[in-house]
Amino acid sequence: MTPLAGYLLVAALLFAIGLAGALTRRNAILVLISIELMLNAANLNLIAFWRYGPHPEALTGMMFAIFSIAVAAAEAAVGLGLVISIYRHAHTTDIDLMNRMKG
Amino acid sequence: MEMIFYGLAALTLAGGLAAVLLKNTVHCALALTVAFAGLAFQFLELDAQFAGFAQILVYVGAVAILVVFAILLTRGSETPMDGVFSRTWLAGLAIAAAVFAVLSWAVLGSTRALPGPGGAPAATPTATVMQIGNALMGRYVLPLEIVALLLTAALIGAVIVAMHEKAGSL
Amino acid sequence: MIANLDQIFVLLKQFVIGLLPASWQPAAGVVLCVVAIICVFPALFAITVLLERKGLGRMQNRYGPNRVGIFGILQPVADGIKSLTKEDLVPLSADAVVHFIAPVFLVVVVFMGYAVLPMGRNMTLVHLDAALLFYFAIGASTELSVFMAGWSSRNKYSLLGAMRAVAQMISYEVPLLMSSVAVVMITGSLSLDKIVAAQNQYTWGLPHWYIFTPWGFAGFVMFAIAATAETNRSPFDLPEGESELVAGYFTEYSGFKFAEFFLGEYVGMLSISGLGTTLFLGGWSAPLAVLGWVPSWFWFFSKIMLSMCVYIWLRGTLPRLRQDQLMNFAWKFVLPLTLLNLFVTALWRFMGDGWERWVVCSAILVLAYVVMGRTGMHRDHLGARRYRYAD
Amino acid sequence: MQETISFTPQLAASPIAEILWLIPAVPMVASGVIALLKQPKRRTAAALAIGSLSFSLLLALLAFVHVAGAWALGGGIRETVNFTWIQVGSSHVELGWVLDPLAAVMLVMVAFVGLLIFIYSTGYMEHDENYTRFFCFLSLFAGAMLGVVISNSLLLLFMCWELVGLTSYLLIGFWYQKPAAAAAAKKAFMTTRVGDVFFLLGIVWFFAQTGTLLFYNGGAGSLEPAALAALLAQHAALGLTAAGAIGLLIFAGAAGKSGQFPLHVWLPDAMEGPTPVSALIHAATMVAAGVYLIARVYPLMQAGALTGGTTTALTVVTWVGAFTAVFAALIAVAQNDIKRILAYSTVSQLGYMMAGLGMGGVAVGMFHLITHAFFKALLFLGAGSVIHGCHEEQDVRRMGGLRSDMPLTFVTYAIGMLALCGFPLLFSGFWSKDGILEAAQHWSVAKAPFYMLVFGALLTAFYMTRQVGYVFFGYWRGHKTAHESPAVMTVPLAILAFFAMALGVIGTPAWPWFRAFLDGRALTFHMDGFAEPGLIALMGGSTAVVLLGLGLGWWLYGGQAPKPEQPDVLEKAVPVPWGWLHNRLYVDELYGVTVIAFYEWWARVADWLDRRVWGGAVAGVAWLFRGWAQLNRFLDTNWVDGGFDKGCEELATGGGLLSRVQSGRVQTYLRLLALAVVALVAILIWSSRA
Repeated sequence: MTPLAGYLLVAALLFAIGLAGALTRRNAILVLISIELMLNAANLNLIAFWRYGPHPEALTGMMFAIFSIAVAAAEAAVGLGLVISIYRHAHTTDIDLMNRMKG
Repeated sequence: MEMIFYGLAALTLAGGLAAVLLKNTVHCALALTVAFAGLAFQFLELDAQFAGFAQILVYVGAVAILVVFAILLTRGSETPMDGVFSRTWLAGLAIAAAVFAVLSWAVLGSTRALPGPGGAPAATPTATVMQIGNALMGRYVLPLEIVALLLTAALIGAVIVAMHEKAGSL
Repeated sequence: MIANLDQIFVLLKQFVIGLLPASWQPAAGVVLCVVAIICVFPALFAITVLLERKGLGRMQNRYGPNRVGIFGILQPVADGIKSLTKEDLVPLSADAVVHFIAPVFLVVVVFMGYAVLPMGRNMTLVHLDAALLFYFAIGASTELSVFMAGWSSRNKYSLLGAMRAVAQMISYEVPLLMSSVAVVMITGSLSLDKIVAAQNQYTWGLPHWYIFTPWGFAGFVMFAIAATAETNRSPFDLPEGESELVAGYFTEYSGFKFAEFFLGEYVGMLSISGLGTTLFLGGWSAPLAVLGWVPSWFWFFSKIMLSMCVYIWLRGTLPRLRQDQLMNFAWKFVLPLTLLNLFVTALWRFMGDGWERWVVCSAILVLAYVVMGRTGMHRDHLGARRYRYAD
Repeated sequence: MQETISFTPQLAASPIAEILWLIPAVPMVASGVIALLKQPKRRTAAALAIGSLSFSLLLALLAFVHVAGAWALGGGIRETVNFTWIQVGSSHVELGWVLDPLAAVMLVMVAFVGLLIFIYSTGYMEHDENYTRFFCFLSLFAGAMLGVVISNSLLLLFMCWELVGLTSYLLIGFWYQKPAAAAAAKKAFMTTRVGDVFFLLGIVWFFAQTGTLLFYNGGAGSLEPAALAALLAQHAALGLTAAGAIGLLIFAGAAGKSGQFPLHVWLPDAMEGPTPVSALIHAATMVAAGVYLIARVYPLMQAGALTGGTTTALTVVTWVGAFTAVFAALIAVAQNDIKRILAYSTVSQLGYMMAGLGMGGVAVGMFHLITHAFFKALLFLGAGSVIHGCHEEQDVRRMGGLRSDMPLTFVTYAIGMLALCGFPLLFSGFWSKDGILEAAQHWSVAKAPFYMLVFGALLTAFYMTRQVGYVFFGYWRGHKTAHESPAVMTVPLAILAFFAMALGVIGTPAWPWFRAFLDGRALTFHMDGFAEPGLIALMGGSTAVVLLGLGLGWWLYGGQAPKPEQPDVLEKAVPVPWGWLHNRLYVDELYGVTVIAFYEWWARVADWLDRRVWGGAVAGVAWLFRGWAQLNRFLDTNWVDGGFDKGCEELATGGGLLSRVQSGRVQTYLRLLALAVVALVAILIWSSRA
């Protein structure tokens, strides 16, 4: 197995773990955590591709990773802010109970 | 080389798993930071110094603290009485597994077909801070500006969203 | 001879490594340096503690420790033995694992910071290209240990202290970073070695330290403020404000764990003053060209100890802030000034040599300082507290 | 008629001309700043306004000195600075400013009088709570007026012109809580609009013909021979050349601003505004803008006139001016409001200026403009001081005997009054009016204007004497006792009084400095300037007329002015014409029954049309559709609905089933998302395999 494939597999596994968390946990904050995990898995992919790709000097993957880190930070801030405000209204962070948008 | 890789992978995955599985929310957050740290080390292992340090600075330094704060601000939500997993956890697990299966299938299927660099790692690419800075100020200046804008918007948005209505004088 | 004295530690290391087989040498070198650091700085820590207790004693019209050894010199040793032999209490309800990890993590992280500090000519453990970033990344993660300590000991005081500490550290980390970015803008590199090299030049025998420029001076002042807050030192020592919460986030710690926190705090102070020295005070470079023959490491360490003395002096002088004052000060005074300082630095960079840039830059900074100071003082949160009686 | 003037065109403008634009710009900026000030910042506002205007005055003086110096070295100069404002395809609109004797003189006058009046206002408006607003408007006005003066482009001139109109509107309605003031402001705005519409037409036509709006542009300007010749070449209606027609249109605009006969109605009402405003805008500067405009486009008006001859445009100007002079003077006789009297006298003096322009050329008219600016400003400020002293009393019948109460005001006012009457030798008004009369005497077309103007002079002397008699002589008929005004008000009076007397010097026939300066001719002092045939006689005659007027006035009103209740002396003598005059010859009423009545009628017609015709049509259509709708409804209820209802029920049940999917749980959606991803990736790989 080539190192690239190794990293990709790790990333995929991490992504799957995150997805599982996002799909199964009930605490909204933990769902957010899981999403962060997924994002980081993506970052790992990007870096790995940059490292082992044909044109590392173009820095594309690196840049992509850095930008996505920045965006992820913003996403975390806003997401947690939302969770907190929801908690203020509903006094719970259990997303099974957050079905006000029920059709 | 291989050993380090496996060790880091194990660390990361263990952290991730713990973050997803543990009962106590704060423990989850801490485990999450472990996972982040592992990822950062993997970045370093991949000669992506800058990204690695940025990862530590942003995630371990900021996001983890943020999460912890959120957890403490939403008190009483750490341990729900009836189980931490939703009733449909089995389906979720299955789907996650399916996703992993497909992804790994894709990876294994494609990297074998990948030419040259797929095999032995290419000569270590140098990504000095200087280069990164030049790239950011040159080719990627527009994305940089956009990200700056996005961060500002996120800052303000987060403040407004999480602000007390009573204290809200904005 | 002089050169040897300057490089004595390097030579020593090479000598020791020389005794080992070639294949071990790189690893051995690293280990050697790490060991050196781990031995030197705790020693400095001990000296500092003694100095502090004596100095504070003098400032407060009392003797300070004077029983153990002559003039109480051996006091630190006694303290160490005491904390080692004391019983290590863990509250029943505490989260034992996290409670144990916190101090260890703190100490480890704090020591990691030294990896990139140039302590003398050719005396940097790791030559990182992004050394500054590394330092801040490491520094940022100390907050985590603080939080772990506070949260895990299941104690209102601890938790409050931890929250205060974390909030404070996060708030002051921004100015800290911003004020050092100014240096990076001028040097054009994140590598501390390069930064020191850039300052290690002389005109008319005077050094090119960044503190001797308008932006550098402003940057240094704000860096010092932020650093004081980062290390939870007085006047920013709310997290362990004895009068309000017993001992802050390490209320529930005792014995050696407590000693670890203590160590962590002081070693953190040492390292951050080392960073400040490197960024603004010319690192290991001599203050005058004529003093160039004195070993570089001597300058570095003397500068560090000098700033430690300043820390002690401040603690002896200033009263403690209030929480809201702390936050407002961070976000509404220091941060804007640092941002302005970045702008000024850019001006400095692009106005070319000549006296104009001195005038313009200092004018802008002084003006901003005066204006913001005045307006800030008028608003009640920065100024003295207004008491409102029942009306 | 004067011979055509030859100015040496300046190729490279001098530095002072380069920065000429600062003169209007500075007060405008100041007004902008003042507008941002808070209400209570009174001192700052006043300081800003006065400071900016004194700066402008300084520049103006520099410019004046520059021009005068160049003239003294021989020949007048005209420097222009032009720049392209808008570039539309090939044609481009240019703006610019000009510095020549005309502009220089006017600049100094406006800035100086304006400054004095600003200072005066600080005292007069002391107790007003909208102090800052007042100074904001004032300095905006000053800027706009100076802009009018320096502008070298008809378009720029028009912009500033409109700005001036706007500020006039704002300042007349400054006390908008008084309904009278608000009405007056509206009236002024509307009436001047009428003129401005013609003006705009003229501008557009001018531009269409000459392709440029610049007056002087090194030979390419619209007032320079080439363009004028082109204008003369082609003919408009009724035997007018294009030049003549445009001239008339522009004159209409000027008439609107300067309150010439058909459009004079707004000026008396404008006295509702604060007195400094009346002095500055409606006596000294703005109303003079019309005259200045004519003087500025004089080459156009004069185009096609053979030497010694005249043109249609100028003839019209003359007749209108002369008629206005007499007409307004007549009305002034029978007014009781101190400011109204002055207002009508302003109108008639403007008539004099117009006539002077028409018959005597630029210098004559402008000279009277300048002198008039000074003494009329003086009179208005004096009136303001009187009103101030009599506690906002404006009716002359409720005053009297003020010469003892307010001596300073009395002296200065008397000087201004004599200057206005044209009292011989010592007073500037005499010389300027004489210049006009002289020109009228030698006018080739008709003699009538001459006699009209003489009669006007007589009336002027008469009504001014009447006013003074009412106000300053006799005994005090008001309620509260009067008091002298503060120094900040009286000092400007004194200064103005000095100029009202001294200014005559520059226009005596013996030493016609002013004319020479404007015409850019060399100046010689020769006593035999008086020796021109008939000049002495003319002067003697006008003197006699003035003395007659004064005497008449004194005889009727000196000393024993009647009580407020009692009718006026003249009213007792000739009640009927008095009534007419007192009601301003019913011009307003005339407009009321003609123009306004017509508009009302037309509005009513339109209203009726709306209600009956269009309304009816719409209603009809509506009825039609209603019927159609009824039909549809019938069809729907009976046939269509059944089917629809069934379908809808089906849909509702289907929707209900579907809405189960919308559980509102995030994780459900996420799950579907993930499944989709799996499917997509699988498809991708599969396809790439094959």
